[in-house]
Amino acid sequence: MADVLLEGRDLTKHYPISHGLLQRTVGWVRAVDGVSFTIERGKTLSLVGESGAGKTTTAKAVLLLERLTSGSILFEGKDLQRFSKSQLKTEYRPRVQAVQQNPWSSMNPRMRVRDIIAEPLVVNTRQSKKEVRSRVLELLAQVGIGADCAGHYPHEFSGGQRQRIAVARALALNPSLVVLDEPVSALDVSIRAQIMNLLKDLQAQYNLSYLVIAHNLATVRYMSHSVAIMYMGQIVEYGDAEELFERPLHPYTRALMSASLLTLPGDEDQGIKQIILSGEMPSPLNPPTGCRFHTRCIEARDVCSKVEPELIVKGKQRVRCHHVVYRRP
Amino acid sequence: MSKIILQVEGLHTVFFTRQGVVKAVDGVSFYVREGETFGIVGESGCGKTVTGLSILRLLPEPAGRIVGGKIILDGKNLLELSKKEMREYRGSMISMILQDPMTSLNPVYTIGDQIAESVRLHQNLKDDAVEKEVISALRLLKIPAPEMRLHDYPFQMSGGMRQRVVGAIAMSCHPRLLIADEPTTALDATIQAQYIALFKDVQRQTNVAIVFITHDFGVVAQMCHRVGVMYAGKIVETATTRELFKAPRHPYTSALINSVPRLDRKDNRLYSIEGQPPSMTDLPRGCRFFPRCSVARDVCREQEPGEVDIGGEHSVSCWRVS
Amino acid sequence: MGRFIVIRLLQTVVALIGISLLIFVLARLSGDPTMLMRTPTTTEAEIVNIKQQLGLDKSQPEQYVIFVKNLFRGDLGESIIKRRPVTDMIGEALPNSLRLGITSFAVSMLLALLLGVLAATRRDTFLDNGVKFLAVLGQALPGFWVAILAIFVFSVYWHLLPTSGTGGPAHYVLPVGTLSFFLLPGMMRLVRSSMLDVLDSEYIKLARIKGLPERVVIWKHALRNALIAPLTTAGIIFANIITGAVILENVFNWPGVGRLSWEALVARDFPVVQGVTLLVAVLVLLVNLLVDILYAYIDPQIRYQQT
Amino acid sequence: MSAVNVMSGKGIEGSLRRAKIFQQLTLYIPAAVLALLVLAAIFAPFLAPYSPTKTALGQRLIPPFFIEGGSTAHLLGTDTLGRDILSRVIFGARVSLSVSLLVILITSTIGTVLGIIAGYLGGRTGTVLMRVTDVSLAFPAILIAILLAVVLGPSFKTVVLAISILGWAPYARLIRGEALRLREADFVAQARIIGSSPLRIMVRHIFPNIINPLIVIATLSVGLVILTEAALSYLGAGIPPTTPSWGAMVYDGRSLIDTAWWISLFPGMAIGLVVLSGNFLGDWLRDKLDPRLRQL
Repeated sequence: MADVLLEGRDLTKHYPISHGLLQRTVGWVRAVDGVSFTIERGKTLSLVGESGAGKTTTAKAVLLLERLTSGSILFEGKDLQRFSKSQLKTEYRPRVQAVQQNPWSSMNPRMRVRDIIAEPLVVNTRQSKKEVRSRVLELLAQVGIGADCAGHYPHEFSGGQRQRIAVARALALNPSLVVLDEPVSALDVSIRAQIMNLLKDLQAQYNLSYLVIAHNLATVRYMSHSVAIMYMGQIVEYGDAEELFERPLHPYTRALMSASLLTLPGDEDQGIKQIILSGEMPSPLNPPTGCRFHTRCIEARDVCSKVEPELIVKGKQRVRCHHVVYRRP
Repeated sequence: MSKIILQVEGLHTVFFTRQGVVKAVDGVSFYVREGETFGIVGESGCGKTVTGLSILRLLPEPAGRIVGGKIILDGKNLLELSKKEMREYRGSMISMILQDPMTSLNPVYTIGDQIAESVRLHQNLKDDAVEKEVISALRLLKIPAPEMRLHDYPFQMSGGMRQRVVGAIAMSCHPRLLIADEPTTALDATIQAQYIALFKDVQRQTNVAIVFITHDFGVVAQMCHRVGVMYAGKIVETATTRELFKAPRHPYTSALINSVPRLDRKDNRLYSIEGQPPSMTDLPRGCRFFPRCSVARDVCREQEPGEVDIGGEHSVSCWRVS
Repeated sequence: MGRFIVIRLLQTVVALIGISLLIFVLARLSGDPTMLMRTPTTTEAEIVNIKQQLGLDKSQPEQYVIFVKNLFRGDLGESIIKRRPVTDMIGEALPNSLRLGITSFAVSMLLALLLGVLAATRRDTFLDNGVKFLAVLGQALPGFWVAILAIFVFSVYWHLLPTSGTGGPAHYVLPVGTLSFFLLPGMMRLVRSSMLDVLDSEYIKLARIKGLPERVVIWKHALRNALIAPLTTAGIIFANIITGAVILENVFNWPGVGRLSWEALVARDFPVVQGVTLLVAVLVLLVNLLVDILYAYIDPQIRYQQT
Repeated sequence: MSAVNVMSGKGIEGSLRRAKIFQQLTLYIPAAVLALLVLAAIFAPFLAPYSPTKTALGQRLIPPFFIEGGSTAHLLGTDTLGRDILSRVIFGARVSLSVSLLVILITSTIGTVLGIIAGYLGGRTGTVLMRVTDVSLAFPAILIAILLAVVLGPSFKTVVLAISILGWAPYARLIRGEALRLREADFVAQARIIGSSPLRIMVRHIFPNIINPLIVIATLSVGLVILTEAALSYLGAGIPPTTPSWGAMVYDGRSLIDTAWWISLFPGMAIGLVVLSGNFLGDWLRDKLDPRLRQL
């Protein structure tokens, strides 16, 4: 039995759309629509999708930055709705931390590095100044930043170094789960690998769980144990990372994979063909009937525009499609 | 082989800043053939965008200046043209697509107006002929229902559609050369794939030569026929795309290619280049990549390597090769 | 857009009620108006009589209701000194002020556009520095002092223009000139900085890539966008015009609302000051409303909004 | 553009150097002027050669020393009552300085608190606050001042109150904008993830990041306050006579401009010089601290 750290059950977030003089609610944007997942201790789950897929909203819900319309989050088996305000503050918040996408804006430019890393400790614990100080130095060493840099301000560092500092801050409270929101997409190619390797090392060392938000499938393959592909607020395919990359079941997953494969000019002549989706993601205000992907799907049939498919189990994967076929990309 | 349409030779562009003179582009040479896409790939701050703007002579004034080299487009050195002649070249002979579709269209004019403006300027046409040209430009970029979209404002369109409009503006006067500066970076993965396929198609139809500026090796692989890899203001390696991926000769190129996570194989550990790119105001004395190079020798510290042609349209600037 | 305007209208009405209440409270604070009318020979009975006439014997809320009712009838009370309805006095003075204010606004706005755009497009040149210097002077020198010096130079020393008062076009030159000099810097700096922001944008780069001549890039593509930002500060410009007018009408003996309020100030004639303040308050709110609507019209993003 | 011109960059280096020198001058000169003003205000009784209120009818309308008939006993001449202009200008600094210091202290505090609340907490309170701010911004302070002078009588307190009553609005508007921008900043989200309370976020994360614009706008408003105070004094709605103030001095000399121009000229120049310095210093600070604020 897997050791589940955090579970999302049927998470839903609907934003009201209001119209007219009296601001009556005339519709809902379904940003997240019935998303369920589990994150195991020491493992990485990646949410992958394009902008508007709902992955960021899901992560924000886990970080308590966004209030859910319905659904529940279970942390170590306990429903967060049962937590009192102070329990959330002392038992949940410190154990779920985050590293954000943009290292240029995720740090208060007016604070020194040592204060940035110390802040979680100051806010949440009653450690003495000396204890905090030594913990900060320890964390800096962990992420490979020299102790002599503790007194510097963020602008004195490069993007890669800043991201290391952000990781140190996220680790300050010894969290169980770290939400990584596109942790390397703002960095230069030659720096990305450094940070990804660091994150992997830290996971092994501390048995950390990661929830990774990403739009790049290739990044995710290296990082994750399981993967959920999202489209228009729903998970369309979910499963073990290796299985999923070897045997993508959903046409959308295959299209995404095709988009991030290295295909060289002339490959077409050798029968390697890219899948190019037509059209764009429809407006979330009035999602298509039936399968939400049918408007762009090359394999769509009549049933797809009428009946909304359920997330069904196929082998070790779960997939939301009426006609699952096994096929390598 | 097709005719060479653009030849850049020893281009030097500098910026005068309060911190001192920055040699943003420091002796860059390359050529592009008709119907060919030449990629310039590199990390942020390596001078790839400045190279693109230099070709159009649209550097930010007065800080940026071209201080040396030749930019020969179809037999004419662009650096010798008068301001007025250069302006007539822009939009008609050379065009450019910018990175961010959300900000590169004027918010207060309809997209029809914005394309028509260009058509009217460079082609002597009557109003209904202008509209025809506008619609055919929108068609070329496969914008659905072009007659209707004509009257839309940019904010009424999605990012992908806006970038198509930018492409339509660029192609509206049938340019010989198109400079595309990270045109897909701001787009989602599936939209990016659409856009690249679209542009390959546009190129087949129009035989336009493209200089494609990007930081993304995946995009390079899909789009470009030949590639120049830029590092700290210099092109360190030029080759056909196949050759570059198969047999990179510069340590920076191979390190970059290796450090890109791959979808088609499982890596347990990513190859990483240690350190940071050098500051452009404080460049190392010898080879610019020397401080981060894993195979550097003594000579690399002291002297800059020259460009060596190793045959088959492949040239490298590295002491290991010469 | 309709909804947007309705909301703004409602807000304007609420603001009007707030301001009328504020002025009403201030009016009570200003002390007993009968004290000012008292002469050594006034009897207590006469005072009571006056109080009844002015409605001062009623309760405060009742007085406020009467106050508002009178306002709606255009009755702003009577000047304590001149013994004339305040409405009449403002009615005589307002056209003069409008003539001065509108002319100066037009002159300074035109100059601000021209100089602001030129300065932004020829950044760090002689012209830009000259414009900046002019702006700095206009902002730093007190208007009344500049006006006095101008009278000295052009009227007393060179005898070119009349020193003060109204009359032919010559009478306009100095007041309009000094008021424009006072208004110009703020507007010009706004146009310049907003223009610089727009010139930095990607769509201006794209316009140049198209090969458009600079003239078209600047006056067609940049200016229209650059005007949206200064529009939000139209309220401040309006306040500046009033401030300038109050001071300069006084220096030039211009029989406008500003001059009127100054005379009332010296004589401590509360009803007149109150009337002028109320009038300006209404104007301020109307200007704000107008700007909002104009803004919605210029920016297609708001014009086309469904909600 | 010829090819030769393309090659050379000399002109730019020169103009960069000139810009640097100019920038330094616009720091040192205004800073010196403002320092002098502060010193003059503090040490006025020791610096001024005469009492600013002492009348000497035998010494009426003496011109400044560099004009025929002037004397070095009264460097800047005397007014209609024989009072020494230089002494009055020195003492006038006290009024300008104390009014502007007090006003800036009051308005910046109110404006900052309201701005941060409206910007960070937002909601209905924020909307209402901002509509009030908009109207306040568009209301001419001079009319409120006149109204108050009539109601309360002209006094030091009235002047400070009259300028402050609307003076907080520009601060509130700017600070709200900054707070709105910062509210969306990733580091504020991060502070929430860490578990910081809204108060801590406003104090530790929002406030330190608006200090720069605050300093810039406060410096720039020194000039504005001094100008408003002078205008009020000129109109007779300022600090009542016998206390020398620059605006009132200009008013005194107004009708004698053709014969005794020095009575108006020198206090007017004093105002101009001080306001100019304040503006230059503010501009310099803005370039240094927050170049985004070009609009101010």
